[in-house]
Amino acid sequence: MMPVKRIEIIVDELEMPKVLKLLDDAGVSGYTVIKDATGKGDRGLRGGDDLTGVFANSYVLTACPSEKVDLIIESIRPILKQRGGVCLVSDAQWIVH
Amino acid sequence: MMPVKRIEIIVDELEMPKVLKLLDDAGVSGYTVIKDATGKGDRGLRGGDDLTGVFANSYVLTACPSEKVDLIIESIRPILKQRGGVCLVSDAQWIVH
Amino acid sequence: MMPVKRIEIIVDELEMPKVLKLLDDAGVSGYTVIKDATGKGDRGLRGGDDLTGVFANSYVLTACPSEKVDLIIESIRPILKQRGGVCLVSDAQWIVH
Amino acid sequence: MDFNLLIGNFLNPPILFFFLGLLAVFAKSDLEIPSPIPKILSLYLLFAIGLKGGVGIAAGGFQTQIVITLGAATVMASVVPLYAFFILRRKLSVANAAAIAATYGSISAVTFITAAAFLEKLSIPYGGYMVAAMALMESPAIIIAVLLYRLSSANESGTAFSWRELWRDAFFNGSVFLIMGSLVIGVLSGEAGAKALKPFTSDIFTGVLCFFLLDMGIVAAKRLGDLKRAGVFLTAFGILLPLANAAVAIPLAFALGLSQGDAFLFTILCASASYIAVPAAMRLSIPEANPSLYVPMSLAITFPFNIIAGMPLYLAVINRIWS
Amino acid sequence: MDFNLLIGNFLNPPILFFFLGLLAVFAKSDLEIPSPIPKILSLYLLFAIGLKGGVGIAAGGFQTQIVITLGAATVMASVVPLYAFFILRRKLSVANAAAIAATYGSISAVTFITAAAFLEKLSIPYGGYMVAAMALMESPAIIIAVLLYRLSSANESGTAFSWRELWRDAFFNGSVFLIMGSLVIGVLSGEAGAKALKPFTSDIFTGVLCFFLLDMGIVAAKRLGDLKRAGVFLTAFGILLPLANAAVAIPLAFALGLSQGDAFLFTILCASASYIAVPAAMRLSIPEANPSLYVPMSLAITFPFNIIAGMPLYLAVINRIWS
Amino acid sequence: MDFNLLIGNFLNPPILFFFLGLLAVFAKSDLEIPSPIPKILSLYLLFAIGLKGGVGIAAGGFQTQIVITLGAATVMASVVPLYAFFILRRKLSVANAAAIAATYGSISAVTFITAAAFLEKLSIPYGGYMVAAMALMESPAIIIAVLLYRLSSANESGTAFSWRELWRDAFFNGSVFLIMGSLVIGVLSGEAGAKALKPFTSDIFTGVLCFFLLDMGIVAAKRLGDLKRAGVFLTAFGILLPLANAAVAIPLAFALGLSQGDAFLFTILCASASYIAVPAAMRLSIPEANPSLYVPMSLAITFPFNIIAGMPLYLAVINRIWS
Ligand SMILES: Nc1ncnc2c1ncn2[C@@H]1O[C@H](COP(=O)(O)O)[C@@H](O)[C@H]1O
Ligand SMILES: Nc1ncnc2c1ncn2[C@@H]1O[C@H](COP(=O)(O)O)[C@@H](O)[C@H]1O
Ligand SMILES: Nc1ncnc2c1ncn2[C@@H]1O[C@H](COP(=O)(O)O)[C@@H](O)[C@H]1O
Ligand code: NA
Ligand code: NA
Ligand code: NA
Repeated sequence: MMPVKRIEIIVDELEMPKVLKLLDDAGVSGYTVIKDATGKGDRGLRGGDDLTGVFANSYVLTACPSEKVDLIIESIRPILKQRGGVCLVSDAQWIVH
Repeated sequence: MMPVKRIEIIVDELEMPKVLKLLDDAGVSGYTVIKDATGKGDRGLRGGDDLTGVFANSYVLTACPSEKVDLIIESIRPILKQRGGVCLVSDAQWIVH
Repeated sequence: MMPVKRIEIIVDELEMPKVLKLLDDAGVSGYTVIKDATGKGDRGLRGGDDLTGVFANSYVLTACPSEKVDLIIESIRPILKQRGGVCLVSDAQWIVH
Repeated sequence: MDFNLLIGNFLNPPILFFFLGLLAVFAKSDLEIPSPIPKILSLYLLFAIGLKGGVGIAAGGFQTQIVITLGAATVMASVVPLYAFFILRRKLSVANAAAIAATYGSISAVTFITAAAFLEKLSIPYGGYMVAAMALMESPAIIIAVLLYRLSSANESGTAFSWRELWRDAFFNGSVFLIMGSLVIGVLSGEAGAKALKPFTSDIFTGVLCFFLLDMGIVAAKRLGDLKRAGVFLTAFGILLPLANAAVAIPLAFALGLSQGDAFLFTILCASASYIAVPAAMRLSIPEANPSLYVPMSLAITFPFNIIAGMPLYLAVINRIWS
Repeated sequence: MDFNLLIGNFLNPPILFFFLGLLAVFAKSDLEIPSPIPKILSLYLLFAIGLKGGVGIAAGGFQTQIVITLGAATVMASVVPLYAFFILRRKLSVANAAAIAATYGSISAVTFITAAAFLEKLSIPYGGYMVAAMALMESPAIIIAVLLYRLSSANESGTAFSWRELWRDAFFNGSVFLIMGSLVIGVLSGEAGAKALKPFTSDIFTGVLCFFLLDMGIVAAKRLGDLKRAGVFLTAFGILLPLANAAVAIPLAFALGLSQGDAFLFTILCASASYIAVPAAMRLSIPEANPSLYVPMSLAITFPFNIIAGMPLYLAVINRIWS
Repeated sequence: MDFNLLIGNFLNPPILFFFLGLLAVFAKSDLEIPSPIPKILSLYLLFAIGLKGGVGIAAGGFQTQIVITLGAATVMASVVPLYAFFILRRKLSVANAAAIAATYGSISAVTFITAAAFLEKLSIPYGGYMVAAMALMESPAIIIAVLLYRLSSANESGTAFSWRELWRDAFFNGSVFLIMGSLVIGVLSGEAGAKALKPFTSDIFTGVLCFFLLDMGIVAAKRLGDLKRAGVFLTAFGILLPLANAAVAIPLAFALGLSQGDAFLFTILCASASYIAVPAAMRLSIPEANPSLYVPMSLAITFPFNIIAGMPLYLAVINRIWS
């Protein structure tokens, strides 16, 4: 087992491509995306209105070595600032196979 | 970065509105919901049968300051007791933006 | 509250039945599955191509006592080896109800 | 009974696709109708049958016959859950008995729709108001079952109970609401509207029904496993109660002077069991009841029994008596 | 105004289903069209209307009338967002004013489709090129609004801005692309293609439209709450601006010698507000604008107003003037 | 070759929508058919073609012609993967060679369906049993490829291998099962059933096919990128093997005395490559094979080649020879 950081990012669906690109640039080994996560936050309810497509969030999980964390955080912070969203970092063990 | 508690709750889809209301009442800053999570637990398989709509779970994630945790747990415990479900609490760092 | 291990496994959708069976055999009390998680990893982009059904991942979360962790890891490692995927283990508190 | 009816029903594409669905599961095929398609198909079926019924009413105009039929429907929908409950109480907890009573007191729209298609195949006419009867019969059993449950159980455990919510679930749940709404729209828009909608609501109807029954077959077969839990008593109940209800409904329909088509649909309504409106309501109002009892009973026993053996049987009997 | 038109419109199934959707939310029914069905229904409607328009053009052949109409459409689509912006600036931030201006400068395909169905019900002819006009009117307002926003706001905050992206969102977003594509395909495949596709694109069209408007009603009713945030000014704006646009469009159409059907559709296009193409573009190009202002305005005020009161009103006026 | 055929095919709406899908991706439009709609559309197509075939068989009655055709189909479906495998082995690993051999030995239902629609447009008749031939040709290649793989690779690594599972994947996978099932139901319900289902299975068929090919175009264009990985050899293979198969199939069909319509469909089946049944089976049985080789080859090269250039080419040749 290898200690890693679990980074969870929740942003507007439309921002997700940018976030994924930034993760790639940061050189993460991979990520997992769960589309249409609905939710609520400072910018109100995000009901995932299917008709207009507005108001839908996406959830991404990436596990990476702790030294990458700061780089990732700094690169996505502007997006969170401008478009809102959430980023959580926690500890985990990666099962090396 | 700000230390927070990551609370994950998995309950019957139908209970979710109540759970979200309780989270709001507890004054969390927000939450993220992932609908149609299927699963298995004490009350058997929850296949998310699309025809009858019965047997579907919902997953909610909320990050909140640790002092709120007990309040939240106490408020949702009756639901977990009566309708089953799971609640996990873990540690995380919130990226302040 | 009871300390548990949070095990997250992300594998090819087609492998999920096997993984769930292994979790059952390992005697976990339950699990939660989120279907069609897309993502990226060593085996490239997994866009969840709806037409061919190929390239789709599934996400499973199970909370179990720490003594079960090794058993579970050993049982699923061959699948991760052969078909790829990710397994993360982290700490959490289970709200007993 | 009339074997031509039985065979004719067997060779009816919708029924054949139901069998194909069952077969798919038994053969361990990975065939499945992905969510949320089944839901939208059932919305379509309610939408179409509602409009059809409304247009029928508009065409037929008001008749005392309608009042009588709707009255009888409401009565049956209130009596069935009562006696079902007391039978079930001998073996089951209050919660389960009440939930299953609600299941069999209420109706299955898809059974009704399959029966209506069966009549159209045999070109036996029926009144559009039968759709109103169906909508009417969906709710009372829910209310009655919850009443029985709360009276005969002291338990006021945990979360507060709201009659308003129950009322809403019973009368405004999606399916009842859509049938009723489409029915009214059918009445309001009448012939003109009907003509514009016919290709969507009538022409492709049978095809969509086939697709839906294919999924019903798959779901029913998957639920068969749960029947072990249900046991012999409930399995038998799932076949005998419909027969009993039919045995009451047919003479009643005859006494009330219903036409053969109406009598047949009235019988199928009494014999059918709900697996959409009721389970949803029960989960909220009688959470202690076990869904893996009442869902497979109606889905994996009563529904197949009614559309395969029940329909030709009831119709054969009705033909006997009416002629 | 002509009350028969109003009543006739009321009793039109699509409108009735829109009301049913509103009612479902008010009655707290759990009726809903599960995602992604609404999206696929709207794709179907664009697909069908596009083909219909293309076939119409192929049949009609080239006429200067077409050029004039398309020219007028483009002009209106560019003028409306300009004056809307300056009205809105009196009360709102640059970002919100620009986003709302784009919303009202662009068009709503579903409003157009409902209006076209309304004409067909009254058997009033219209030109297939009106569909091209619709497609043309979707994009200019987006470009203009973003220009206004970037000129009148010094803010070049955060993420870089790409004109190429904006251009793409404006002209190649899914809905514009599908309408235009189907239109061209309709022209290319002509009569032969039309015949093969008619059952899919024409016969079941009204039925699908009913289903879609049922969902529109549900969504509109859910968004009504947001209007508190919008306030009186924006609520009034959502009704008065369409009327103002219509008041400009009708005389213009008359001056240009459009037929009654074409004039009616031209008016509805000018009066309608976008809730699909524009919100998507605004979120990317004017993120500071608040979607819970411009979405409910077009969805919960302007759309219902246009299809319920607007359509019969505009047509009544047109009938007056043209006769 | 006959250019009218080529042009006629080009102006066929389904093909035009395939191009529109490609274009949408090249133009970076965000147009997409949301999941799971493509899956349900393909289920519909299999459902409809299966029924059509079954009804055709019921009408045609039994003919030795059928046995001969089905025999030839099975033979081709077993020979193609063999020689494909040995060609591919020169450049590829056992696993990839076997998986690609299976892909080209099996068939593409949508290619068949597009070809059938092409025939109907030209009103060239074909036998319902060709649908049975299609269903028959889907599975053998899977079995053979896995045999080749397991014989020529010592690797028995990791998870246990189950022939029962493989058998099931090959013969009971969703698409094979649905085609076969609908075919049988078509035979059983015959004329009567056919009439009731025609509006759903025939009338709206072309429209649904257009929608589906629109999505195919989008998916194909998205997969084009993967072809870099595939390289020149596999790209050429994706065009030359279908031509080779056609060069074998056409004389064979002639020798067996098939009608022009049947010969054309037989050729298209041999020339087409699977992208649904086979990939699913390969992932389970030959996990070492790389899906981003065999999926884009069939989806982004062979499928477009067949429906755009292949269909008119094969038919032109057949017309030459048969006349
Ligand atoms: N405290 C929280 N816990 C979990 N998710 C959150 C939280 N706050 C916000 N979110 C998610 O992040 C999205 C955007 O948040 P915001 O930018 O605050 O509107 C919301 O729609 C939620 O899905
Ligand atoms: N040990 C577990 N780990 C993860 N999820 C669980 C676990 N146990 C139960 N669940 C989820 O919680 C739902 C309800 O659990 P239960 O009330 O035990 O039936 C299940 O359907 C699962 O989705
Ligand atoms: N570092 C990572 N963090 C989160 N998810 C990952 C990571 N690496 C791989 N995955 C997920 O696991 C799947 C299979 O990974 P792989 O076997 O490396 O291709 C990917 O498609 C992702 O969904
Ligand atoms: Na009943
Ligand atoms: Na406008
Ligand atoms: Na082939």
